[in-house]
Amino acid sequence: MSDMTRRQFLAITGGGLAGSSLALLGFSPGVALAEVRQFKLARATETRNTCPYCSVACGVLMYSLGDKAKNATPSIFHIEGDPDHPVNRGTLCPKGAGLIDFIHSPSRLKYPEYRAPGSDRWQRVSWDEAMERIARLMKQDRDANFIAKNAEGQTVNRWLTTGMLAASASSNEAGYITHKVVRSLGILAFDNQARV
Amino acid sequence: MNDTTSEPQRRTIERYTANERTNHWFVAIAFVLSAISGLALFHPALYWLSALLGGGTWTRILHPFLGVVMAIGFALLAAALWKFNKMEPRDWQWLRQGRDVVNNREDRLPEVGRFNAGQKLLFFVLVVSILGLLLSGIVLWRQFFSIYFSLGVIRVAAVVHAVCAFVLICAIVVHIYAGIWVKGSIAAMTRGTVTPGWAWKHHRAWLREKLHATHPRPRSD
Amino acid sequence: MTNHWVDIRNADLVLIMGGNAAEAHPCGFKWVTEAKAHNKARLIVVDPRFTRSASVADVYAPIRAGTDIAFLGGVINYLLANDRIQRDYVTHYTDASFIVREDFAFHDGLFSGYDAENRSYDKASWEYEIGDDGFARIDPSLQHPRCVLNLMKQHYSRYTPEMVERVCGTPKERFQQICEMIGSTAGPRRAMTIMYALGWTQHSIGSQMIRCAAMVQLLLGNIGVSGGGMNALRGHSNIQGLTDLGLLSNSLPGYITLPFDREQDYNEYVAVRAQQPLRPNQVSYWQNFPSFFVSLQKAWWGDAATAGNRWAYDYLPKIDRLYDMLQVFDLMAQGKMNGYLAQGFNPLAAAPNKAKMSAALSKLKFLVIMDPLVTETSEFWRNYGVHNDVDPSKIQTEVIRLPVTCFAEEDGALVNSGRWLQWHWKGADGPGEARTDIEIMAELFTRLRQLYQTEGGAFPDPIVNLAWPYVYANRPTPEELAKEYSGRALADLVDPKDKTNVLRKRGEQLAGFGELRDDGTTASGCWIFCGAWGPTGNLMARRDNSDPTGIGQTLQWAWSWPANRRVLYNRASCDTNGKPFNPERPLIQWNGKQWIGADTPDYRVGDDPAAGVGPFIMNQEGVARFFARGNMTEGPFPEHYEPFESPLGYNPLSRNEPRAVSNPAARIFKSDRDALGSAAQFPHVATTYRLTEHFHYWTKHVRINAITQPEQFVEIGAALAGELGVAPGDRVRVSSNRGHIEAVAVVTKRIRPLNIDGRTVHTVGIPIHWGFTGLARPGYIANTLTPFVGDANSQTPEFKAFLVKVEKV
Amino acid sequence: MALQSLDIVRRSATTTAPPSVREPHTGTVAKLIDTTKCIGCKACQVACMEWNDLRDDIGTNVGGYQNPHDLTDQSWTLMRFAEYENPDKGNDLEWLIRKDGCMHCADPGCLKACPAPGAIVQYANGIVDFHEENCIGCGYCIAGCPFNIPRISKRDHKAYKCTLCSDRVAVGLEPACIKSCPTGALVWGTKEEMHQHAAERVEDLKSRGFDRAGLYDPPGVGGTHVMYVLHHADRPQLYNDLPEDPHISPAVSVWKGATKPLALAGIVLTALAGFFHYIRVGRNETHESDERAAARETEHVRHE
Repeated sequence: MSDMTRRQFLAITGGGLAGSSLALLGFSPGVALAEVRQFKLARATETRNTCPYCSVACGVLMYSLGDKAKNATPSIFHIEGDPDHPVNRGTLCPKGAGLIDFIHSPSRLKYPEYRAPGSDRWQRVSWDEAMERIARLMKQDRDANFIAKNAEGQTVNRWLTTGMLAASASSNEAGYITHKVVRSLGILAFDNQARV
Repeated sequence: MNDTTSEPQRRTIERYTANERTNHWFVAIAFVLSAISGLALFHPALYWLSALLGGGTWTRILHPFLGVVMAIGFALLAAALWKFNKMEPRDWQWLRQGRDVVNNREDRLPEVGRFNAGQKLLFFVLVVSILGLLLSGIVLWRQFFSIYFSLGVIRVAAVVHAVCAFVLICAIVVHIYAGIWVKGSIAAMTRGTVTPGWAWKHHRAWLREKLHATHPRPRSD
Repeated sequence: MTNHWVDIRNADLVLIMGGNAAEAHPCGFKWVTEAKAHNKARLIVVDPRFTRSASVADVYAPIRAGTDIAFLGGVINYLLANDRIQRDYVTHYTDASFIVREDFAFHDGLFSGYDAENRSYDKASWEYEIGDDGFARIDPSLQHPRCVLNLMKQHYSRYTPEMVERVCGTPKERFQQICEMIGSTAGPRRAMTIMYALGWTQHSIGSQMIRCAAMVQLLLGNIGVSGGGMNALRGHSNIQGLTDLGLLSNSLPGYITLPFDREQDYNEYVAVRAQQPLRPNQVSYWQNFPSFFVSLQKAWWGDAATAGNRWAYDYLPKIDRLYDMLQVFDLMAQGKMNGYLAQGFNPLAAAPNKAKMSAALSKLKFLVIMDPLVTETSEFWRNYGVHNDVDPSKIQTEVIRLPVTCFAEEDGALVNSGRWLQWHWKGADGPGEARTDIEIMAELFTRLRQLYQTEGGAFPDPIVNLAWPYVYANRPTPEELAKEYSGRALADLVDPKDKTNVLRKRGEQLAGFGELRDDGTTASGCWIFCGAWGPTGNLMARRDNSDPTGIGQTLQWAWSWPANRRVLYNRASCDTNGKPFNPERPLIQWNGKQWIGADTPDYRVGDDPAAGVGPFIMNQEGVARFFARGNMTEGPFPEHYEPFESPLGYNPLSRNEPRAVSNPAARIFKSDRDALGSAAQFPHVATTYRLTEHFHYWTKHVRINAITQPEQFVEIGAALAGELGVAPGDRVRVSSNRGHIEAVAVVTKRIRPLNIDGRTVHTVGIPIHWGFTGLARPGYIANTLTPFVGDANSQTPEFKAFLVKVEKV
Repeated sequence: MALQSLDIVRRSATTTAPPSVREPHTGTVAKLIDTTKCIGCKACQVACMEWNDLRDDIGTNVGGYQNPHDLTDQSWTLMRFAEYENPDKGNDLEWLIRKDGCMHCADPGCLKACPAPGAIVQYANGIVDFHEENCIGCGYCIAGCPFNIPRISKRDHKAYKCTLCSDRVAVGLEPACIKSCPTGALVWGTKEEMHQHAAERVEDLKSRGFDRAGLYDPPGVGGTHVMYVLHHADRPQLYNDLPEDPHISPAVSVWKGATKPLALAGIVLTALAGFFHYIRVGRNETHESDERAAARETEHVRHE
């Protein structure tokens, strides 16, 4: 075969045409419909809350998995500002707008843990073990160091060798019960994060 | 010079060695794929060509590799054929008689060596455009290199790439048609041989050189 | 806040000083931009650094950290010298006319009665002259040389613009410009709001800085009016609530103080706190103290609190001194503490002098951590290389760490800066076995009670008798607790005027603290919250945001203490006839029969203004006090003292009195005084602060915030960087006499060198947010550097002004 | 519904008009960024990451507040900070903070440059959106953009940028950044309303001594659906090199404009020229006479 005949030439061009038609029929990528990303909150459960950071106390809306049906375990997947809230009117600062990563932070504690004196590691314990130990340590210390009367014989009923720092982002209810319990024990070394 | 065909009455002359032919077709395939993928990305009307390479993303992935393959292949070919593509005074005469060339009046043209002036011109057009494509293509190669260039350079490179590709494709169209037009040329690049008559008609100086080079006895392959 | 967040939009002038609202409270700061955009307000920012707040200010003035009283004293001097005060307001609503005792004196930085040995004052002379009728003597003409206004004039005459420039480094022209702007709000139709935060509280004279600013506002008539006020931007989401609930060493809920040792007699304890009026016909609302206290004791000890046992008075511990955080950690460092519980608090990072904190924690027998996150405190014993270089084997503290739920995982109420109690709802369960703080405290208590019931022990009475009326003893619900602190009737409450009229049935929730009684028939765990969960239900959960008068008063949204009042002292927004000073933004007014308007009146609703009852009903005087009397530790008038670590080493205002360089009445422990550095070794003034991208030590655990501000840095001015050869991004070492940190240097034009009394002082800015746990890049705890000394009144540590040295690493 | 209209007015690499009978008669949407109210808090950055499920790397500090350091496939918006001493105000310092991100040009260079059909679309409401499932990852959009906004992901090699939260806008919500902005530096509405709002802002700024305050809505790209209020509208480059007069680069216009049809025509014409040469002149064939001549020549040489 030393040269191309007219027939061959036509056959090649014809094949090319066929190929392109084929591509047009099916091989080429379909003309994708321009659809925006699915709106991710469509029927998500909305719960109202307050941002736990500063005391502007912005209203937030938390969106969670499932509709609170018995068999669905809610998991919060998005948080944005509450537009009805008179102070923030839907806005959030960079902390508030990122709350979702606080809830799901890898640093969240999941189990009670115990660190023995001199140890360099935690060991997981049960709530029962943890609470039993704390109560026992506190009672021992209180019974040993409780001051019913001072040097002058005045009734003082205080316990100074154990103290507590209360949270400053926990609810009124948590703070109230904490105060009630702490004072009933006679603790004075009691403070919160009002200052720092 | 020995017979190289099975036909006893037809003696043939070797025009391209097996290595040259392999190299040529290697470049040709790479060119076709590069061109298909490049054209797919160049004009929406040809985007369907991307399907031939497995879709748009594959086209984007493969195109620069194909281009580099083509450039390397072409570099080898160009190196091998460089010495035959130097312009000589008779080539300029040949070019001046373009009208005779296109009208098949070769007898009026100066004798032609291994390559005529048209082929030489093509050669240099290819050298320049492929070099241009290679350099601008590297600038545009987003996955590996674009971050090293400023947006201004990238934008100019895009124009350079498009222009070089256009020139290259047109040149290759001409080249292919020339192969079809000058009967016997395709065989020269497929089987490697031409008839002495073909050589006499189209590359008479080359034939004479070839004959003198084999004097007194034809060399056997 | 005397006012609330939304009300800031009514301001004509905003002064941000001692705070950085744009960065620390961006969503509250929105109301500043609203005031600017829609009320033509101007914004002034005074700060050692050109902050994000300053970036949108009309006027910015630099100031040396810790010299705010010098600045504000200068403003007072300007206002008095140029008569830019609201005269009617000052005359009738403040103690300007009150005559002070003859033996009161001030000389060379010290007030009368100073006891250098005990670093304290005998405050007897800091008092008004009391007439034969038992009331304070006044001179309404303001002519008496010892009337409060004239004493003030005299005191602040020393705070000249030249002195301000020498002490603060604020250019005189800029200071004058600010004075003129502030003075423009003396008119009754213009209001300035002052927004401040830890930039004022975290100084050894922080309380007096705030007081000084409040005095400026009183002179201008800006307290009690819409768009005015002294607005403390509280830090944490419920620090207002926990302070209201009295979680402090010497407090009980509702700003009731614990008895001192000497107050063995219950009646004596009550008499001191049930303050009687100092002027005729005044409300002096603390007279009702017995109702508040008895209702609290009934809420806590129920039937065990009886008139017979003085309402369980002895169940309460008595205090011999403050046991604030600094005091407690000092005792801990001395080995005098055995146990410590940290609930949602990270003292190793948050308290000053990390080395001391670490040593103190190492001396504990046991430490209990309750937190949602891995805090540095919970891992103080663990070696984290240079960032926490300790040997665990040498630390014998037993540590128990309990996982706690976060906000999203519980119901409850938080109190914001504007005193709004807002209810929130749970969205999901906590991770793993996390429990709420309530469940943890309840179970801890029931276990202890069980131990005391079965084993006995030291004084078990307050424990075994503690009222615990919850359906599930280990899991009281937030609703049960909210109803308890709000309060209910323990018996049918009858109208004293008409015995047949039952006001509240036994068991019914009370509508407000006006219904509390001192005979044991009411219980309320926190009198100022009384009514939050009233007879009609949980008012904290209300969500009607309507604003009928259009000035941002949404009285039907949640509930605010006291009595759902949104602007404190709002009676002072009207003249003596009950007409609003500014008719365009009226809060309340007298309609001839009663007080009506857009807010709950801070006044008895039916009191005719003609009767002359003062607008500051909590004060014995019925008016606001310029003269603090004995209520402040270091003096009745704010006076500038240098920070404990001063770049000068002397007080330019009292050059000749070495005892008055720094706060003469502030407590400092000996070892901490020894740990102070001098300007010779540590020439640069440092100040620590928060960045808008982070919240304390929490958000370094939050990936999204770690992305936006990933790595520890310190900010230094371009001039200092030039001297040190530091380029942006270089690492620098910042050291104080207590330790050092290393961080990336951010070199900025926003911090400029100041000319202080002839010498150049450079400021170094140290953001606090990094530590050795979390997702952000590990860093040093900034409080490694800070001094262990606090404000003389509140014991808030002096984080905002101390000395360091910066070096290129 | 026009503001939420997802009718497509332009589609990348598409030569014919999309259905365009429906028009946004009540106006197009726009985001107005008021740099004079902006405190650089990065709430918009966070809200963008949160809503769009993006998390950039936890990087380093290189001596400034800007983090991440640049726009990335995960960071579609970024606060850029500049410290400027204003000579007109006694060298008082100004901290000029600009939220950078896609400008949603009316004449989008990215869309023009894109070779993949439907990878970039422009909606009737003005939003220019990337559809990554159609993106082939060539990066031409980067060359096309006059503001240097799109970024190719190292993970999937597709181009990403601000979508103006087209998924939220589609259901009638404002974009996440707009909603979060604490100070109201970001506002949202029809483009006309945003022009009006900007005019009010400019008036206020002039009353505060910013005589050159103005709106940035560059005509070179046909106007934008993200606009800035600037204190110094005469010098946008003060704000971290905001282009003074942005337009699609001439190189891109040449490359993606006339060149495309002309080049294609050129190629086709070349081929046609060959075809008609073939028809008119025909092939250049070797004849028996040539063979004979060649044979004679061969003989001649052989016997020379």
